[in-house]
Amino acid sequence: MTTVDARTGSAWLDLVLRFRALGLLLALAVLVAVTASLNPRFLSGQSVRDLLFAAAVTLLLACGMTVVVLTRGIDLSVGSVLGLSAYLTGSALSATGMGTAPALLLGLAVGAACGALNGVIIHFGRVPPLVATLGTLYVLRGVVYFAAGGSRINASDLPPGFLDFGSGDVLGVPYLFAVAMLVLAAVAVFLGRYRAGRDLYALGSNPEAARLAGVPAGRRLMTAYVLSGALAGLGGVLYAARFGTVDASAGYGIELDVVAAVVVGGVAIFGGSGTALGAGLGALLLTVIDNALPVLRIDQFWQQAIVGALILAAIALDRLVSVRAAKALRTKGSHVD
Amino acid sequence: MSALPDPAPPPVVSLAGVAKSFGAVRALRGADLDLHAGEAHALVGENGAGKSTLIKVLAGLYRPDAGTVALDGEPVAFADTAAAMDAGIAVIYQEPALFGDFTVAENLFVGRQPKGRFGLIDRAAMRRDAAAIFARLGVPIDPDRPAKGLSIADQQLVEIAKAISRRARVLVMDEPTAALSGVEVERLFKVVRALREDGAAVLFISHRFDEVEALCQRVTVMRDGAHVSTDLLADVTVEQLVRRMVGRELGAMFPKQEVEPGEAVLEVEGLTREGLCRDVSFTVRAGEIVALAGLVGAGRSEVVQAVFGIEGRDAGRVRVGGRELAPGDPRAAMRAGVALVPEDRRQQGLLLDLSIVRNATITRRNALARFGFLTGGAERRAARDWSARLHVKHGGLGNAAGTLSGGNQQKVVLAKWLATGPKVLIVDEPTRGIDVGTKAEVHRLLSGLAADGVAVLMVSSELLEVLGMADRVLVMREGRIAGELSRAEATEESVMLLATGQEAAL
Amino acid sequence: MTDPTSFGSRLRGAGRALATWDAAIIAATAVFLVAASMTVEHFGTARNAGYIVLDLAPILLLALTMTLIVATGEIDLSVASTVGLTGAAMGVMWNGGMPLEAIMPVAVLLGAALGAVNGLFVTGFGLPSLAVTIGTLALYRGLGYVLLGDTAVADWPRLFTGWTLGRIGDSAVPNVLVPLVVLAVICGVLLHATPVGRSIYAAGANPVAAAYAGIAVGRLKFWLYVASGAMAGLVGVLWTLRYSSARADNAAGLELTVIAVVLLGGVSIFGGKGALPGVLAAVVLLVSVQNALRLAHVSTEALTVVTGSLLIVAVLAPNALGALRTALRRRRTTANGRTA
Amino acid sequence: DDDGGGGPDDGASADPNAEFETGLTYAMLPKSVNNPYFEASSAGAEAAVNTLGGEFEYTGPSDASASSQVSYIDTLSQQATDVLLLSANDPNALCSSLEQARAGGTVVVTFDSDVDPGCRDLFVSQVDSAEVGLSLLEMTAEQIDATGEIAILSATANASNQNAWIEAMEAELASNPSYADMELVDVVYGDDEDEKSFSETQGLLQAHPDLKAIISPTTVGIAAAARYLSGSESKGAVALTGLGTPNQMREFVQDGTVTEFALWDPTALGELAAYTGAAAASGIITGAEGEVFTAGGLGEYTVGADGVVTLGPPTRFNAENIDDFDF
Ligand SMILES: Nc1ncnc2c1ncn2[C@@H]1O[C@H](COP(=O)(O)OP(=O)(O)OP(=O)(O)O)[C@@H](O)[C@H]1O
Ligand SMILES: Nc1ncnc2c1ncn2[C@@H]1O[C@H](COP(=O)(O)OP(=O)(O)OP(=O)(O)O)[C@@H](O)[C@H]1O
Ligand SMILES: [Mg+2]
Ligand SMILES: [Mg+2]
Repeated sequence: MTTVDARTGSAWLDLVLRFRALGLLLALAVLVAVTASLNPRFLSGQSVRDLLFAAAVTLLLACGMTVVVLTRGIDLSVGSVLGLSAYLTGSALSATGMGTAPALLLGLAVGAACGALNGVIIHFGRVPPLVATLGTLYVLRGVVYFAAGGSRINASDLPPGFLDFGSGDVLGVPYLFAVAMLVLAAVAVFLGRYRAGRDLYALGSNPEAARLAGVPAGRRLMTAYVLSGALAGLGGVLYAARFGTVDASAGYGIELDVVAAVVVGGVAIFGGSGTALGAGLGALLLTVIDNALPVLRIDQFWQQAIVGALILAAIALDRLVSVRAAKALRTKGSHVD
Repeated sequence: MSALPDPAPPPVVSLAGVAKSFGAVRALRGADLDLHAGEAHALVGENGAGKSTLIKVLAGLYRPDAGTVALDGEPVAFADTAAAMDAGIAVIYQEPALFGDFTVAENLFVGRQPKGRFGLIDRAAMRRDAAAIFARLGVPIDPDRPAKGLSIADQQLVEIAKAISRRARVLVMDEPTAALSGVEVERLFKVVRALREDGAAVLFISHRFDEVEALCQRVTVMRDGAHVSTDLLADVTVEQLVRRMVGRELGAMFPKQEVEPGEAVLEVEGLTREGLCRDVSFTVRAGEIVALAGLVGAGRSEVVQAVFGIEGRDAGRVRVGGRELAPGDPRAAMRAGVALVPEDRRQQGLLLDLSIVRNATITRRNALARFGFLTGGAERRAARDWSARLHVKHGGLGNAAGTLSGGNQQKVVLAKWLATGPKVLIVDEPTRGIDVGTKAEVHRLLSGLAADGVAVLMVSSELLEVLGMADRVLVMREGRIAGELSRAEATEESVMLLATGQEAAL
Repeated sequence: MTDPTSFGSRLRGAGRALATWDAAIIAATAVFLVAASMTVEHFGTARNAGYIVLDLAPILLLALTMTLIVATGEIDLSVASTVGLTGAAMGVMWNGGMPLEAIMPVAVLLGAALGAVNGLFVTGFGLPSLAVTIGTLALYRGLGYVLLGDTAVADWPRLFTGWTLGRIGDSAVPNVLVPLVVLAVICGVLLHATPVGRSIYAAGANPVAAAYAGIAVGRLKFWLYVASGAMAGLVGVLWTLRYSSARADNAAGLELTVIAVVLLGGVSIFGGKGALPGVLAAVVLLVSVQNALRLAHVSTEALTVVTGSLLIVAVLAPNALGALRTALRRRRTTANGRTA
Repeated sequence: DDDGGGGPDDGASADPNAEFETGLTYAMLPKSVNNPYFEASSAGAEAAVNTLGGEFEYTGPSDASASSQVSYIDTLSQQATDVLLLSANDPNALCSSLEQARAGGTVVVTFDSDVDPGCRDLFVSQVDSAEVGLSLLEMTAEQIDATGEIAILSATANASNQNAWIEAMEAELASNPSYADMELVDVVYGDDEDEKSFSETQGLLQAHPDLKAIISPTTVGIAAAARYLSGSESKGAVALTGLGTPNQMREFVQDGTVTEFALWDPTALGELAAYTGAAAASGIITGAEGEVFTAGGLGEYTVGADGVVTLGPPTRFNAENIDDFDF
């Protein structure tokens, strides 16, 4: 193999490996371009704002999900945690009229507590994450039912400041989306550039090796699940702020959307590889699909089918790219010459 | 106890009366070991003697049921591996445990990555440090490639680099050389000697006595989980050690039977896999043992994997008994009577969570079925027979294969392939991690099979094994066959010359 | 057999297999059934048993093939959507004038084809099954809506709908128990007493080593997906006839229940472990607990909580017991060590 | 179907002068629990049952699916509940279970959402389908001067009541010359989920830039649509009407997003359902057309064709009267 070959191969490879998200960005761009060319209003200020509103909660949850999926786990309880947090903060807001900041903290705390519960069951109880969080999905939803019953928190019950936070924006970017972006950036740096973050990858990549390498599995897993829970809790507050109405079904079934976003975003479901940025793009892509289909006047009954087909297309495309990368890796060889 | 006068300072590490059981299996029952600064100490014993378990106790992975671990004379109880690492103990485990998704460089520094500003990981520094360590070991592994896909030997080299980079006071190595060939071993020893001279205590586990003699000053023998003896190496002979290990006399080491080769059974022509091997041609005849020798990474495993069909091929033909084998179809190869004992027993050989019975009989699941149904009896009988033949030391045939010691795992992998009664037996590092006693057993087995007309293709990095067992030696270098040597021509020098392409580096 | 240890060891082997999860979950189910019969009014009647069987039939059927798939380390989240889509397709065919005798096999074949699509994506393209089947979960449900839209097809012949609800002769045994038992036995034998079953566990335990042992892992998984799809097609037929209603949203959300019982039954989500008897017991346990709670006038909220807790506690309890036992043993041995 | 209006005691004739029996057991089975609308109905029914001296239970699945309802019906029929008040998730799927329940002596009264008439004794309709459709169109026409594009945001695609209303509206638009300038351009489904309804509204506005009005005949949908409109540029420009509860809509009426919407009183609906069930179980009515009974404070009701009892025209809510209601 000549040096020139090796270098170009390696440059291409590095690009693909480092920016696995490129394919997603491309898909996103194509989708937006096509939709906008068919209906220019799709790019109007109002429409973009709506999109960002819609993406904020999924994006947030996708960040948390990424963190646990990297450890070879999964958190199916996020929908229920979101519901619980949304209902509890909603009630607290309507009862006390508290400010937005304390509400956000309350949501974080509720979510973190739920996440800690998951973490304890998974790590100390040694229950597989899928089982544990499927269990808490039911249990926490049951708790929401108990708490909410058939009642509903209406927009008129919530303090106006909170609703303004839900609908307001700064320089055209909704507050909610800004919050989600901040979280995304923080999670991305944490996962990529801090030892604790890398430990999560290590745990997911090879749990046995992680034990041998002295990675504190318990502490890290707790961190991951608490983080996922806390972000779901925060998502609950954003949900309440955005919709203004909260009932016992808030966030019902959202877990599969979030898992889909993370997987489409290139996070390996068996842990160890993927980025928060990819997951965020996955969430954005799915939201854009959801929003573009009605705009394109696609028949109502076709929409779900198209979403499914696009998910399949996205993961297949991602696979194609990574297979080509692996092939390039093989010919590149493991030894430097 | 040892009658040696202890040097003045207390041993760096001292294990006394350590016991450890796994369910009904008593892996350790009163093991003792002292390690001194500036000394390389060998630990030898049969497969399943408890060597790996002992070092896992030392590494903080297992908590002993009884006995004490002392550091500099002070008793300690490590809560986990991190605690042992903090105390200056670095361990190379028997089975490489890398993070496939990390780069090689990051693998070296998990949990202790160099930090830069704001506590962020300094990736440039990490790469630099990794490159420096590999340069010191003389290993040409690219620090930026992911660890996934590294050959078992490269994995072991990464593990070695990882342990050495810790600059530990105590360096423990559990069969680090099992997959390495002479050149890499010599480089490794050079580095280890330097560390020892700087005052580190080294514990070295190996089944290769030449290596033990080359590196170590003292040797401890273990049997059945207990301490047998500790001596200066200069005071004991290999025969004495072996007798203490196995408790009996051994027969000939390489019990090669002379066989008149029959017809060509396995014919490989122009086999090529892009970037891995090129234009490889050879034949193996009935009753013949052909060795495929070469340095680590020369592409030997790649060749046999393509022959067996577990990997595809880009060009070339494989014939067994005159009939062409379809590429990429191991089932066809098995039907044609080919068996492959793969090099990586944990990844490629074993179903670690399943029972020994299942592992030993999975290759014969169809043959053992009656009217298409398996009720378990036939499988258990077959497994019992084979584990007896290969002296598999186990706590019960229903136990998971993952609970076996390294060497015993290797025996199970051998059993599951020998049981198929192959016409062509391909073995890739067949005795990796197997103790001397059983190694002789395996050699006798291979030899016997050849005598029965089986064509045997053996990949081995152990030169003595190659020279002792092979009728012909094919030497590979950089993916090509560099030359062929008859049994008479094959010597350490002639093989190494072909393998390295220059005057032997030994 | 002259070997004296053979029979004994066989018994011991069987005992060991059962001493684990299966035995625990089967025992728990038995205890629950007895306790509930004694304490909950109307629970222990033949009529109620019939209702329980009807309610568990679709879950159990889907759990059979799901067990096989999960044992290979994969998952199929699209089963409930396949039920919906085959139901919708039945509706379209019925509206188009096809006779039901022809529709039923076509529906099962359609299910098999949908399963084959999953199998192709998972094994052919090597994509993670969780991701693929989340995609087809949406796709198949969506195609159901494309076929039937907002309408329901309800004019199914009484003869067939009646059969799904009926009982064998004068007995209290529901008709659907027959296919249930037959298919459970087939799957059980396949998994536990044939070379295919051995291959399934091997593929789940270590796909690489399984491939080295000459198991065509991809092909095996592909056919399991086909089987899972065909089973879902069958459930689609049963569901449509039982509720005399072909609708795109038939069985929506059932996939999580199916996964839950498979996990509760002790099948490891990472593959290679688990057994069918445990799954069968788990299905019975889950459905009868829900049934008993309804009969006992327990609120829906509690029902949800109980379902989730059951799942967690069932896994947690043996782990906790095991940990306790080793802790006790350790204390004992160290105490002995001290006195010695 | 010849026994379409068949009462609990087929063949027996109604005794309009009989007393309401006391000590009956009543169970209300909504589409799903944890739904404020049914919560209100249950309050009405419970009050009625208390007056009638019966026992009341409110039970049901947490997901709005027909198969879950079947399990609940089976349970209730084993417990030999005297009166079952049901809002059905599917017109056909519940039939065989309902038949068994009725065979065991249970009087089945559906409310809000009906099943096949052959499978129940009576249906308490909130309003006449045609009447709802007409009212909705009337309100819309008033708000947009009967000109321009309109769209409908419905609940699930399968909801039989929704579809009946939509059909009625389509028929009226086609036949009534005063609506000739109004064009129905789209029907979308929010699945009675807040978030879905919200984004469907958004989709409607983007897909139809000239949209003048949205009709959302479902409480979840209208609230979500109002919430979207109130925060968007289209507030005030696009009219929104439909069926909603005053508590949910109060804010949007006050801030001008919504001018007028309608609904019947779900509490009264539940109350009427309970009285209807009691009357049937007591033999006062059998479900035949023309029978008359008194539903407590609600007054006198007559059984219509197919055993349907209709509550009455929907109430319209606007800035003037909305504060008079609390549900
Ligand atoms: N986790 C475990 N569970 C059950 N048994 C175990 C476990 N680990 C080790 N053993 C048993 O303990 C005994 C000692 O094993 P160990 O791995 O220490 O042997 P070893 O001396 O390293 O052998 P080798 O030379 O083959 O590597 C063996 O019989 C093995 O089966
Ligand atoms: N899946 C893979 N992806 C990338 N590189 C690989 C892969 N498998 C093997 N290699 C590389 O190909 C080269 C040849 O490896 P191979 O295992 O055939 O060597 P070998 O001669 O058998 O030596 P060993 O003693 O290490 O087995 C090595 O450099 C190895 O790292
Ligand atoms: Mg060992
Ligand atoms: Mg090799």
